[in-house]
Amino acid sequence: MSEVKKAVQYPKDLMGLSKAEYDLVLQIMGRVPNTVELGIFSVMWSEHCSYKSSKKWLKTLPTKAPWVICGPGENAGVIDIGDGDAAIFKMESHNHPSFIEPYQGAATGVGGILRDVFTMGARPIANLNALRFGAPEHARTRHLVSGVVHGIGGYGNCVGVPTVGGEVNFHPSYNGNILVNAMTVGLAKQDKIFYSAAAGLGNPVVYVGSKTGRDGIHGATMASAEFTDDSEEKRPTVQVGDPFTEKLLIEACLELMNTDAIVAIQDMGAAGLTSSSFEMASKGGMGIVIDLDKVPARETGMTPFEFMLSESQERMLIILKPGSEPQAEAIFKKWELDFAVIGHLTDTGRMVLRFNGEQVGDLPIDPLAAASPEYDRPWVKTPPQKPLGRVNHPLPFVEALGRLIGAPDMASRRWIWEQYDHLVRGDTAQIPGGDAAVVRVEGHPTKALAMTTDCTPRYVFADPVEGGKQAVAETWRNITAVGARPLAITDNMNFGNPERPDIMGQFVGAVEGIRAACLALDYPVVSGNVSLYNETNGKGILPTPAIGGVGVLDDVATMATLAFKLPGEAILLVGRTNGHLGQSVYLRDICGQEAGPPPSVDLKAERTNGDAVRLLIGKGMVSAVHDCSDGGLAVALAEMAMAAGFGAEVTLPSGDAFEIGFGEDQARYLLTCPAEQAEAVIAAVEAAGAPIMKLGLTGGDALTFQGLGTISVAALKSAHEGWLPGYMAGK
Amino acid sequence: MKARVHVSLKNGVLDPQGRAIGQALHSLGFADIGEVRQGKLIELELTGALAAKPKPEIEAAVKDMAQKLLANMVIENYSVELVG
Amino acid sequence: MKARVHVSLKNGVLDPQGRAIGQALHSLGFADIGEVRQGKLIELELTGALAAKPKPEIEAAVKDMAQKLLANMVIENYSVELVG
Amino acid sequence: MKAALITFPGSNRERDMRMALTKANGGKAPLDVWHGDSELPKDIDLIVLPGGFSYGDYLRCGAMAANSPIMREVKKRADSGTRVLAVCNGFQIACEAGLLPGALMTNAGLQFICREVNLRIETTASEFTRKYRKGQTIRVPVAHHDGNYTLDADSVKKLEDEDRIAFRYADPLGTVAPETNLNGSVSNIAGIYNAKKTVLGLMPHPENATDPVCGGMDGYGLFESIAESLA
Ligand SMILES: Nc1ncnc2c1ncn2[C@@H]1O[C@H](COP(=O)(O)OP(=O)(O)O)[C@@H](O)[C@H]1O
Ligand SMILES: [Mg+2]
Repeated sequence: MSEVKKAVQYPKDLMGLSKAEYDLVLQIMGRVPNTVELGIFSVMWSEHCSYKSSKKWLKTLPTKAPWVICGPGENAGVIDIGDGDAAIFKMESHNHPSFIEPYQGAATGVGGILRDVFTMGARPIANLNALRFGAPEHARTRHLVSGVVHGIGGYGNCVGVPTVGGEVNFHPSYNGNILVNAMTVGLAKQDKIFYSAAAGLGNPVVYVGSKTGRDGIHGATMASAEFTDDSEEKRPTVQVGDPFTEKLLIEACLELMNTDAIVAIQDMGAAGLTSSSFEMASKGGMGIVIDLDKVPARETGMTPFEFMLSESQERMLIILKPGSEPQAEAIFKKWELDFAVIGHLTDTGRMVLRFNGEQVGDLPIDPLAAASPEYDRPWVKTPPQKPLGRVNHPLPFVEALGRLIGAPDMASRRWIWEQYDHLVRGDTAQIPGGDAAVVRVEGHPTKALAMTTDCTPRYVFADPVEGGKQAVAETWRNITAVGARPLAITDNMNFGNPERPDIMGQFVGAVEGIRAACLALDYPVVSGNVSLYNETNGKGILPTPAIGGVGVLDDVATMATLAFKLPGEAILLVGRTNGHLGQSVYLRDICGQEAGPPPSVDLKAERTNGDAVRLLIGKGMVSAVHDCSDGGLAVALAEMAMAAGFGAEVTLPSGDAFEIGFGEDQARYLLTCPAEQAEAVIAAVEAAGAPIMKLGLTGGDALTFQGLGTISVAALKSAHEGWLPGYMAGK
Repeated sequence: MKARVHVSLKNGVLDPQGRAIGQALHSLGFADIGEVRQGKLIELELTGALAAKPKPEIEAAVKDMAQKLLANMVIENYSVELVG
Repeated sequence: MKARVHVSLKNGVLDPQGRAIGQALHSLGFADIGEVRQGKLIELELTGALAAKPKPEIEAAVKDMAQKLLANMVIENYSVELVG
Repeated sequence: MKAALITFPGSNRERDMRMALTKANGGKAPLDVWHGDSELPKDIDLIVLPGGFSYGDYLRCGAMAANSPIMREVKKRADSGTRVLAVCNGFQIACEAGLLPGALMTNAGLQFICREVNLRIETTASEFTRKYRKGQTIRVPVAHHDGNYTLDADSVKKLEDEDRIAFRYADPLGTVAPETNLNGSVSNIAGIYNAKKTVLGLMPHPENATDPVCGGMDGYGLFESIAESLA
């Protein structure tokens, strides 16, 4: 090695590799790599593909439970949902591309996550999206919101997968770096799940889908680079999505999966043919030979480098059983897709690339994979926030509520989700606007899946550990609030530059919090994605570990929704209210302060309170359920009233009205039930060990807080429904 | 006075619409069709002070509109033509 | 040999897209813009026997494509131009 | 009733449609027909063109599907009286194919709209709506980007005179007004019949309102009407 090292002449363009990494390349290759080979190292060792900064910490997350069929490491996570059925899901980021070209960036993000899920044999049944934009008044925000929403809708609507949920925040820290995280949930039979490990000496390697063009060359390395002002230059790397082809690809792949022709299958995601072929061979301990001239090309004159690094969309790589090529080809021809045998598996442990009869690349697979860098980046613990001092309340209580309900982070997202087809496939039992979306399980008379995405970045910023816990707990709570049993999560870790110890500290803290919550709630991580370097000119985003949760509802007929159902019903509050105002939206949006520690998450209380609520829902004892999150008790009540179109009269628990009404204490749910059954409900909850109290009665056309004031449901609704459409119309 | 702005996808950018149109023409029996690309043609009626300006200035103004709104410069090109 | 088919909405058919573009241009400060209409420009590469035919025959073939597929004659007009 | 359900590349509501048809037809599923087939089974009483994005809605919604081999056969059958139900993208295909008059343009608001709407039943003198009351409003969802029904004024008058308007976008009380016009459609039209009233095209999705748990039952009457008429 030292001989090689002595002679090192670093190429001008290291393609994003560090000098130390280049030294390692020389050591592995035993010679100077050619451009194609260096390109392959560069993408395989990019942050995006190698998880080099995060691996050490991700390993600490709990990934096992009796119902986990496949945890992280495959294209998506797989859980057992009973009756031989499996739910397959994952969330993935497309942040940088969406900032550069919001429509296509978001669209191809949806396309990519769909492929991760159907590649495993699942029929995609639902999409969700977790979005973060800059301040509404920032010059580019409106354009980005519009482009991203149209892109998600344009793609999802066309492929015919309902988009059933998500979340949206606005904050100046995302001004130069928006977050677009897309999640797909699919359904498969447990005995029909497909994996990506290549096997079978001599087996054909088959390329299907769209042709390869010069799209997004080096996109994977771009996704791992920080933005600077010259990133405008990187524009040609934008990829264009073709949802029509994706739809055909889904149908064709699922049709092929019904035969037994497939040995292994993998989508071509970031770093296209490179990472897909490399990972399949590596996982199976095989070698692979690829004839790049056989790859269907969209443009003439493409080079081996371009074929290997293209990120053209809507493509898959399949290892077939020998002899099944004609059958497979017939299916792809029927769906008018390209099909080409481009290589075969070997036992050499090497990846050999050929082009025009010449060998243009030869790399050892295991050493490259094994040497994939892993860093223990220096980090510092995020210092605790100073306790919140005295708060001045600038507005009367109900006026503050009226203002808060129409604030950018609190206003209705209807303008967004009405542009998404959330009904296609006919199984959507709970549409967006509730706590979690509910989608029935095909072929089962009563079973359904509940799903949600959540994260409160301002909490994570103030205290990564508590914030990490909270994100997980909130998904668990939202799934519980519709009556379902939370089963597992996927995570999408969006952070700034990991080479900065304070940012790395946020990451480490958030992972610790997520881990604690997953353990306490029996709610493992089965898939995920990391997006680092989300910063512009040295300014990082709020740390945003978006969590996607999935649960199962045994009988969809018992499903709870958040709207009040009838006037005259009792309103009950489960969970303890201390009035924690630190890092609340009320404090930020009404009092103009982002301060104090976030609410702490008592995971034991989460579990006790949630289990009690779920039990009540299952027994049909409650008529409406809603968890308390952003905006606290007052906002949660307002949301239930707006959904019903009628109000309520309540007395807040004793204490400072603003703290009690707007504090964001965790582990709380609001319930309604017929007044005469309130005692039975209270008794049941207390028997389960959870605190519960009565707040008042539903009815009337206004929301009245005893001693504090009244606000009409119509006024709440107009503030809540008005903000986003008004903002998007340029008002 | 009118301006026509022709917005087309940059070379090398995938044009799914064009591809699908090409396939549909083939299946209608039009065999001798190679690549198909679909673009937009936006016709603007120019009025007021702008219409009275010398051509190069009008052209510059329309180019400005194309860059700011009509074309998505990340993936599209445009050309401007003044008519009448 | 290339053919360009310009497909535009018939006069009198409301063009919501064109209207929205006009409004957006106004709010960007381009005041002197009257009516805006958005049409499609479809570019077809002609190959094989077709490309070798005399121009009038090619034109007839492309018109046939336009009527059968490229334009919806209920609401749209088209014009054909041969290039190169 | 023997129904044929046609799938085009890019159709995506054929499954929803199959569930609704099967339920209303005593558990008997429709026959699936692939767009590339050039023939339909002989003894079909109903042809269904489902929703979706045939050919990605590229060029114009429905334009390419209208030219697929199976549509020649569908037109022949429709001419000889076989009933056709064309929903959403199916409606767009039917207009493009000339089975129904008019065209569907981009929504006036230029956005995709997925939401429940109120439809007023304009006529019950049809095999498709006889289970409803005239003037009744039903709540069914829409999910489309190009549902802006366009037709010249004389032809609209003709549709009216011939009782061929099936549904209009209305408010919950059945009032039809500019404010209840979802997408810019002429005269708030959501669905129309051909001259013989054997072909119905509509933008909304009654098939997504045929289950108490998912969307309610307001659309079920349409399927019951068809099944009863063609029993
Ligand atoms: N980008 C989005 N796409 C689809 N639905 C969304 C989106 N953002 C928010 N929603 C929906 O709006 C509702 C309110 O969202 P949110 O305030 O995040 O809910 P919660 O506080 O219960 O987590 C939810 O039903 C959610 O799924
Ligand atoms: Mg909630």
